[in-house]
Amino acid sequence: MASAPPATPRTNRIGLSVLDYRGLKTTLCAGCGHNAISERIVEAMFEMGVRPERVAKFSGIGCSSKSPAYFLSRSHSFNALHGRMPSVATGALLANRTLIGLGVSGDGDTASIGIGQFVHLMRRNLPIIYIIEDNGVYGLTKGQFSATADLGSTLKTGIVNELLPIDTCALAIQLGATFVGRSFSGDKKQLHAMLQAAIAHRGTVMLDIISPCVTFNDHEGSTKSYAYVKEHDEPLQELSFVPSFEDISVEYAPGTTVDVALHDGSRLRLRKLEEGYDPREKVVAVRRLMEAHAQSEVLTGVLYVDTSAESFVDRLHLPDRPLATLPQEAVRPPRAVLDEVMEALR
Amino acid sequence: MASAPPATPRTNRIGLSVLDYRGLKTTLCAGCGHNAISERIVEAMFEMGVRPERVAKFSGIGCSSKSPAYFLSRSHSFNALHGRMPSVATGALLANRTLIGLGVSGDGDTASIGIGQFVHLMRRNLPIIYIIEDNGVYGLTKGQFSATADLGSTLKTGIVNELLPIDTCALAIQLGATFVGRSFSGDKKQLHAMLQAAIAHRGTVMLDIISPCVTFNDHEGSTKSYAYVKEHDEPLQELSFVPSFEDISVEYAPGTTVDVALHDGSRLRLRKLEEGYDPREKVVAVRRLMEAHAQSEVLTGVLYVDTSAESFVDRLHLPDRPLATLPQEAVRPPRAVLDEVMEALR
Amino acid sequence: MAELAVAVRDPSALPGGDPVLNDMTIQVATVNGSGSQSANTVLLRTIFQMGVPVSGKNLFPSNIAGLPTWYSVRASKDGYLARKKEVDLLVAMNAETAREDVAQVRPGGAVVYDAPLGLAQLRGDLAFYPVPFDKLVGSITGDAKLKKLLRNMAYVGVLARLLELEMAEVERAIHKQFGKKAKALELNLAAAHAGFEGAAALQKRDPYLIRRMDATRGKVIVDGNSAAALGALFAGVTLVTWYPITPSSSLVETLIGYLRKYRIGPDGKATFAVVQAEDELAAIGMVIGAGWAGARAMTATAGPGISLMAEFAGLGYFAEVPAVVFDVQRVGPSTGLPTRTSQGDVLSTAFLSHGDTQHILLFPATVEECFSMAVEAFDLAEGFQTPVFVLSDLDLGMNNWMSDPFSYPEQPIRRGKVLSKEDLDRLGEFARYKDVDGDGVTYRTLPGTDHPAAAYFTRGTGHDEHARYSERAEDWEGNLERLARKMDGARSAVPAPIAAGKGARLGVLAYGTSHHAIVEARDELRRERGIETDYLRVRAFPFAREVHAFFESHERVYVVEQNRDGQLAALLKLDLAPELAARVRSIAHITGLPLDARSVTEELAMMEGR
Amino acid sequence: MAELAVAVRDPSALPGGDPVLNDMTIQVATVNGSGSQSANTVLLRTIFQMGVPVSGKNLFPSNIAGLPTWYSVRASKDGYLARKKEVDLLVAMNAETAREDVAQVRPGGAVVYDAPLGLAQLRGDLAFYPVPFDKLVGSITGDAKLKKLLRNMAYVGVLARLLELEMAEVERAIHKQFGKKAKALELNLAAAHAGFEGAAALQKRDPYLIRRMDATRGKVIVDGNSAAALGALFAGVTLVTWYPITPSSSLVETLIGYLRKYRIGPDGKATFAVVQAEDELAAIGMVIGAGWAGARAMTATAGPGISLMAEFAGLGYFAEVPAVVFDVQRVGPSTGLPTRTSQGDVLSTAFLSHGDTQHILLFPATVEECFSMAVEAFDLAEGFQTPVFVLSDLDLGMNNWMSDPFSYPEQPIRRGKVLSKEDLDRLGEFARYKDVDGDGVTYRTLPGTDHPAAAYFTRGTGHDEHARYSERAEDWEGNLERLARKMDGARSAVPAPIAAGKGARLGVLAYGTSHHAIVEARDELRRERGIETDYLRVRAFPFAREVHAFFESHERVYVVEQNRDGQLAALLKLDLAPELAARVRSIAHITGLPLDARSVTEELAMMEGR
Ligand SMILES: Cc1ncc(C[n+]2csc(CCOP(=O)(O)OP(=O)(O)O)c2C)c(N)n1
Ligand SMILES: Cc1ncc(C[n+]2csc(CCOP(=O)(O)OP(=O)(O)O)c2C)c(N)n1
Ligand code: SF4
Ligand code: SF4
Ligand SMILES: [Mg+2]
Ligand SMILES: [Mg+2]
Repeated sequence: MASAPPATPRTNRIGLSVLDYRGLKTTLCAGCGHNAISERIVEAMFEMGVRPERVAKFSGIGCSSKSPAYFLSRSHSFNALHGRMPSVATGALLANRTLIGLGVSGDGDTASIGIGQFVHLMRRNLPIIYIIEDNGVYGLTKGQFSATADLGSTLKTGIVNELLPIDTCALAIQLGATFVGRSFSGDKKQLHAMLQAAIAHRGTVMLDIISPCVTFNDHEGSTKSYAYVKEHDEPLQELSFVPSFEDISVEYAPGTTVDVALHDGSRLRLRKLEEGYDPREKVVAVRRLMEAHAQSEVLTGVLYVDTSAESFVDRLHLPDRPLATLPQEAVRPPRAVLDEVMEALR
Repeated sequence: MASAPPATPRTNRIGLSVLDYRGLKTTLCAGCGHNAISERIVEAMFEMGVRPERVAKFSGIGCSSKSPAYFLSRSHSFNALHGRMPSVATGALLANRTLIGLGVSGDGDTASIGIGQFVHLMRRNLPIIYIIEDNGVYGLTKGQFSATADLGSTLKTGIVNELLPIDTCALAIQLGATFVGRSFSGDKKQLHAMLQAAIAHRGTVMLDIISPCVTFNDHEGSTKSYAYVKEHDEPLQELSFVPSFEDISVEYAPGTTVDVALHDGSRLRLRKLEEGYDPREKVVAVRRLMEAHAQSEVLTGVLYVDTSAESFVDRLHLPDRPLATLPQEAVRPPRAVLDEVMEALR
Repeated sequence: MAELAVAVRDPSALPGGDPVLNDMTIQVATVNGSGSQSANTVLLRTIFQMGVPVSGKNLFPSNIAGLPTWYSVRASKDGYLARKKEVDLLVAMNAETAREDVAQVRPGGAVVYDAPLGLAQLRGDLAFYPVPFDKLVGSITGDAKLKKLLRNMAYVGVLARLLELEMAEVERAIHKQFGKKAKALELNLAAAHAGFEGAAALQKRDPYLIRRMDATRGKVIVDGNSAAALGALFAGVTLVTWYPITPSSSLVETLIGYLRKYRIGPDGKATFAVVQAEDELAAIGMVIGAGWAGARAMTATAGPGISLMAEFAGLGYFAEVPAVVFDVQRVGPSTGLPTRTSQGDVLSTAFLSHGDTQHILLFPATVEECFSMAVEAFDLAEGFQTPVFVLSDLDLGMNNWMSDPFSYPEQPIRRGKVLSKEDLDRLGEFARYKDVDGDGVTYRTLPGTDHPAAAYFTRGTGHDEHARYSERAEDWEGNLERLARKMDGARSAVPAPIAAGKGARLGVLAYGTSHHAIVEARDELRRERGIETDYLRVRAFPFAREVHAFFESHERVYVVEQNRDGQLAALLKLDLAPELAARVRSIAHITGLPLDARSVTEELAMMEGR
Repeated sequence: MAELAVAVRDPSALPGGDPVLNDMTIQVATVNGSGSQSANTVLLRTIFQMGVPVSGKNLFPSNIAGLPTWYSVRASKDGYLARKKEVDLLVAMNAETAREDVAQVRPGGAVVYDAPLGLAQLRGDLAFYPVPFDKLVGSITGDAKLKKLLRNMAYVGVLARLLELEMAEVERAIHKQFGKKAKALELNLAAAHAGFEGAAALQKRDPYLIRRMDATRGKVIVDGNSAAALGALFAGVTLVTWYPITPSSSLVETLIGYLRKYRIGPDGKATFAVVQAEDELAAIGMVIGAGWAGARAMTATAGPGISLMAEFAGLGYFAEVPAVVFDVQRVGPSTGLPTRTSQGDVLSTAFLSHGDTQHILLFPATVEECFSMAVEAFDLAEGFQTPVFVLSDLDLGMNNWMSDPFSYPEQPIRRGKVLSKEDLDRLGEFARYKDVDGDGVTYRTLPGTDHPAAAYFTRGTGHDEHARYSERAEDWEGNLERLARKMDGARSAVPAPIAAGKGARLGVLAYGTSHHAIVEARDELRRERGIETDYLRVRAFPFAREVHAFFESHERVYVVEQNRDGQLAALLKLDLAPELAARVRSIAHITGLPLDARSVTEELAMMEGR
């Protein structure tokens, strides 16, 4: 089993050490879930042996959206506008399809102001890893409810949320994302495997990671606190990830696992904890999420995966080389073309 | 059975004739589905005996969004901005909770630029009838695909849509709307009953009405053409609407109908055409929609209804009188209050 | 029919006095969705093919079919391309507006009308030509829908007879219009001929005639949106995003056509991506993302889209990301005459976004400039690492214009200050926002550059020279001052203004499509009022030094534009030294119709007390 | 510890020369999230309660906890409220910035510091007071987290000892701060006393002292956002929408508190609705919808939100819908110092949206004006049926200011030209956009008005006087001209400017929080450089006639503001006759810090060659 974070080797398969994946010192609150996610990203990138220069980081605005500064300093990063990371990432990843796109957003950034761009990013199945660091509040503006706050959740001030939460996972699945998972910043093992698989997937990966805000939303009455999530966490599977460059060893009894072959040849092995759940079935996934919601369960794991759908980049028939750096000969038609066009207009 | 459009009586129960519900002459194309919907609105309002002055019409931008000019001339109307009708309607209906809000949007207006405001309107369960006149294209800008265009649908120019459609009904149900239906501009009977029920419901009514664009999207290869919709229409029920001021007469065998008591005392009777479909079950509704989608069915009828949820207006504890016209005594606290506040700041 | 007579061939035999040759405005009044566009284009092309300078303007409503629409064709032997206010010859096909249309014809003019409208009694000072259009096309087809379309081509035939257009050229124009659609070709040819023949019965009683000239040889006819699309094509655009909006949609739709034709390799791979975005916020966001990642990226929109792009425009300016935005200007908010032309976005676009933003604006006046400025816009955007807005308008973008053919860009593509892996190896160090060259423009790297020092963190202005987060007042002020310096440097890089005339005391300054009215108005002013003017056509903001010089050398400068508040005049007032700003005289109007010379002549003369 | 001695009571015995009474700036350097805000407020209030004019400014980073933060308290016997550049007394609690902080203290100043930081050797020209804060609070609690908080209150005690603040007032201020939270109260009182006692060992070696005065009697302390919230409360606001953004969030959060307290009836029914919108586009959209339907509706935001509201702002202007928007200005785009103050949204907000839009802007300079202008904004919005923007800023909105108590509005609420059912019965006719009164402001009806002629169709500018759809140039131009006239009429209705001084050749013009620096700078200019100035404080746009008059009567007018490009100066240049525009001299800077008098004095004197 390869997915438990192993004792960190000094260097990975491309000869880099984990230090090469680190970012600046965090300026988020001590104990903020977002920091744990940053660490998991560092680990996953390190272990997958991704060249940091090949990664492009994107974010909107919020505490979560600051976090790209705290990992992968050797990757370009664009801290964009509130709720508008999807469009910026789309443009950049079309400009250079060879980049590994990693978007980090918050629940406010995504589900409130950003829900429009989120919906349309999902529809396009753009190759990107889209992470929501989901704490149910606007951290950076000091703790107002976001649109993922659960009905009945309370603020410290006693204000009660009276609106239904938006389930970003159910939305993403319905809209066309091809790898959708939910996890918890406190679940090292699950998150680690999920991130590795995300890196291996080609298409839109949408991960909603519950990430408690210790300053504004970690109290009793909150449904996004460490305590609440730990208590209500319903993992669907036990995840293990086998990178393409490693051998698989352990075997399971038939029917107890789902094995997903990912684009780069690696494999995601899901040992079922829930009878009959197959994350390749869209309708089932949405139904199960809606049921979980009704029962106040926090369903975690890989909710949906489809490795066959065409990604946006494929649909646009882009060449292998980045559009951004095509030479003049490739992008400016010759003089004869202008002559031809002019002739037609005469 | 009261729902089939009866031979129009000269006046309705408040003594108005159907002329009092008409609007200006349409400037939309002859044969445009939107015109048929306008007619149905006129009929439903007339038959329900709604006072036109009590209605407020809202729309975004598009051919569909022009249509409020073509019915109910005696009602105020706000032709707002592209994709922003939900916010304008929300403000107006909070300002005056006694109004009957009727929003008309297009699929571009709602599912493309407007999806963000749409999502959040649904979440709030604002009392409004929100109609999408859904033709799968941008009519007013001459026929580009909108986000409800089906995968594989073609434009006249031969361009093929390669993205998944957004199912606005599935979204609305998931997000919190409390009366969700799909119909067809060509189905007089169904639409008529559905609109009557919509008027009787208190909460967000979201009706996605397929409304072919004869000029840009009524050709072969389109999945929003008259021919296509007629062929693929899968009605879930036969609808009959019994207004509060009429008696019900016909009885059905038990189990074959669902009877929904609406807020104003009227009843919506749904004779099941599909075994076991109960529109009061959210999870079932979404599942069935996703299945229909996979099978290229156009599922019509009342997809979901919940008459118990609190509306946004209730949640805000608004008084019965409109906020807009509260007198000064009600909204400017007395001098003593200012003194008290000043004292506390000393 | 009221009047019937044989047509005359000898112009001197006309009852209306001297013939008027190659100088007239023909206005066709129809309803939209009736297929009149094809007929009007054929009319325009016929005159063009006869060597007579011509321009056409479509005045259409904001709906799809059934509302009044006007198309005016102006033939001008002097080569004037502006709209002319006066209608010389009316083709009245629309019952709804016919009375008002007739009222607008100038005395001595003529009216071709659909006979059942019975307009002949309306005025005594016009020549009325009733034509039984339904009857004329009745013999061609029985199909009612087709008949409706063919009626339009029939009026081209009628005009051919009345104006003495060469039917051979009409036929050529019809061929050009319908190309390989054999059926349509045949029907339309028949309709034109039916009109021509039907009009044989009319007695010519107006002075207007078209006679072959040689003033259009080698020229092309094209609309500004297509020209801008071609410019983008040859600029090497690689990412195009858009959200449909009149009058910019056709820019992108035409561009898509060209890209598909000329930029897909034999392997089926496209050297471009086009994304129909969900709205304008996403459209500009994608462009900003792509520009950051190194693509030549653009979007096209109109006023409402510009407003929605405000926040991103500011980010682009402050984070220094190249972007090209075409704004094909139209009037007011969404529900304020979206199908009418305007120059109303100048001021708000110059300062689009909160904070101290300022953007580079380009003002094409001709279709040729739509082409060349599209190319330049990308070079400027990448050269200055900032959003560049090309402010076209509906009149330029959607109407057909005569033009010399466009020249192939002589300059290679200039991609600005981008450091490669090799550069970084050589330099050792990289500071994204350090003003190495003293011009305010700093070096950037693109994501994916395979060098451990290549990466930087992009955000607004909260950074030091190394793109490290900083809230220090010094860093922040230094950065803002550099940005101002950079923009100042753009003055000498943007397209320079173009001057005409020399030595007059009075100046006229205009930009964009107002140009065409000015050319004609200056002649009128000289001829009719004895007023000499020099003329400067401004082509960009920030203003080049020549703009200041023009004010220095003129006592008063009339700034003419198509908006209410005198928006370019405002930008000038902000930029000029006070004593020069005092010389600004604003002539600003917006009617939704393209500017005509007469209005300028009259207002300027009045302001001059002449 | 380096220095130990008994504190002195007799100021004349100080080593540093003459005592400086009630005139100093104390700067506290901490990290945010450490609870220093409470301590700073107690410090501020203590000085206030001793009758000494005082102001406080919080300089905080854009994160939640752990980054450097400064709070400066200025006591000024002369009543100056602007930021002072020089730091007289530093409280250094943050190791990270301590060295730089010490460097900024003026020679002869003093430093209280956390003893382990060991700063005493840094400079020879300062008095250093090491305080073992951990030890001092160690006896109060064992809880590490609490200790961190209490260290802050301890420095208040230390300062009380050094500055001779009355401990009774410190205690009162602590009571005020912690109210009924018994535990917090007790701990903080203990911490203050521990500081006070601990400092007994320090030998006073600086000249700064606070002595009781009588200059704050009857006054209140409040921040501008709370004041604006109160204004909205008393304006009778009925719909509040918002999307959280620093520095405007607290305006709405405070307002919610007041509304809940004072606007819910005994039946539990609220006479208001508050909606946290999904973004700023929705926030303004709801306000526009509500304004249209007759509610007094508002939203509050900052620059990024203003940019996002551009399209709706234009619709509001053209469709003539009342709306009130508070813009608490901050710097740059989202990632450009969002927690720093600025006056950078003036120009873009004045012309917010494409087309020829123009908006009414109000510029509060004091908390009192935040209150009164909030009330006026609603009257103006409804009176002129247009969006009104109140441009506050972070300094005004989020900092605490001394003020006279606010006056209860004397005028009844004015709801503008709204026709009721009875009016319609009487008039018979109703034309929404007909200029009946000749002031450009037309009559409207509200939806729900029970009259068959009440309804009208609302859209942008594509309408005639009866709100019927029209694309006619005349209708359109007439309407646009009326709008311009209406806005011109607003000049005499908006808050008039306030003049100070008389007869000087030189004028100074400012607005908003720049005011406070001007008051002090004029004294400095007179005192130090012999420069006399008159002063006009502009309070609204469009400019009242008095603004023009001020330029007429002064040779040069220095327009002082907190942005890079001189945005109000730009608006003035556009509005003034050219010869008056030539008198504009712009002093515009933006550092993110509130403007100080010294900078103005020096730049103005330099520009005057003095
Ligand atoms: C247009 C705009 N509106 C508002 C803001 C203020 N703002 C900054 S962060 C934020 C919310 C962030 O919440 P979330 O995305 O959940 O991130 P978190 O801080 O909780 O990680 C808001 C409203 C902004 N920067 N831009
Ligand atoms: C901000 C903005 N962008 C673009 C437009 C142009 N526009 C007008 S209508 C429309 C699409 C309408 O499509 P839909 O809502 O489906 O209505 P339909 O015409 O099909 O009924 C667009 C893109 C606009 N008015 N405003
Ligand atoms: S405020 Fe909340 S979300 Fe922000 S850094 Fe602190 S703990 Fe994290
Ligand atoms: S273009 Fe299409 S949607 Fe618009 S009016 Fe015509 S048929 Fe209807
Ligand atoms: Mg959050
Ligand atoms: Mg549509």
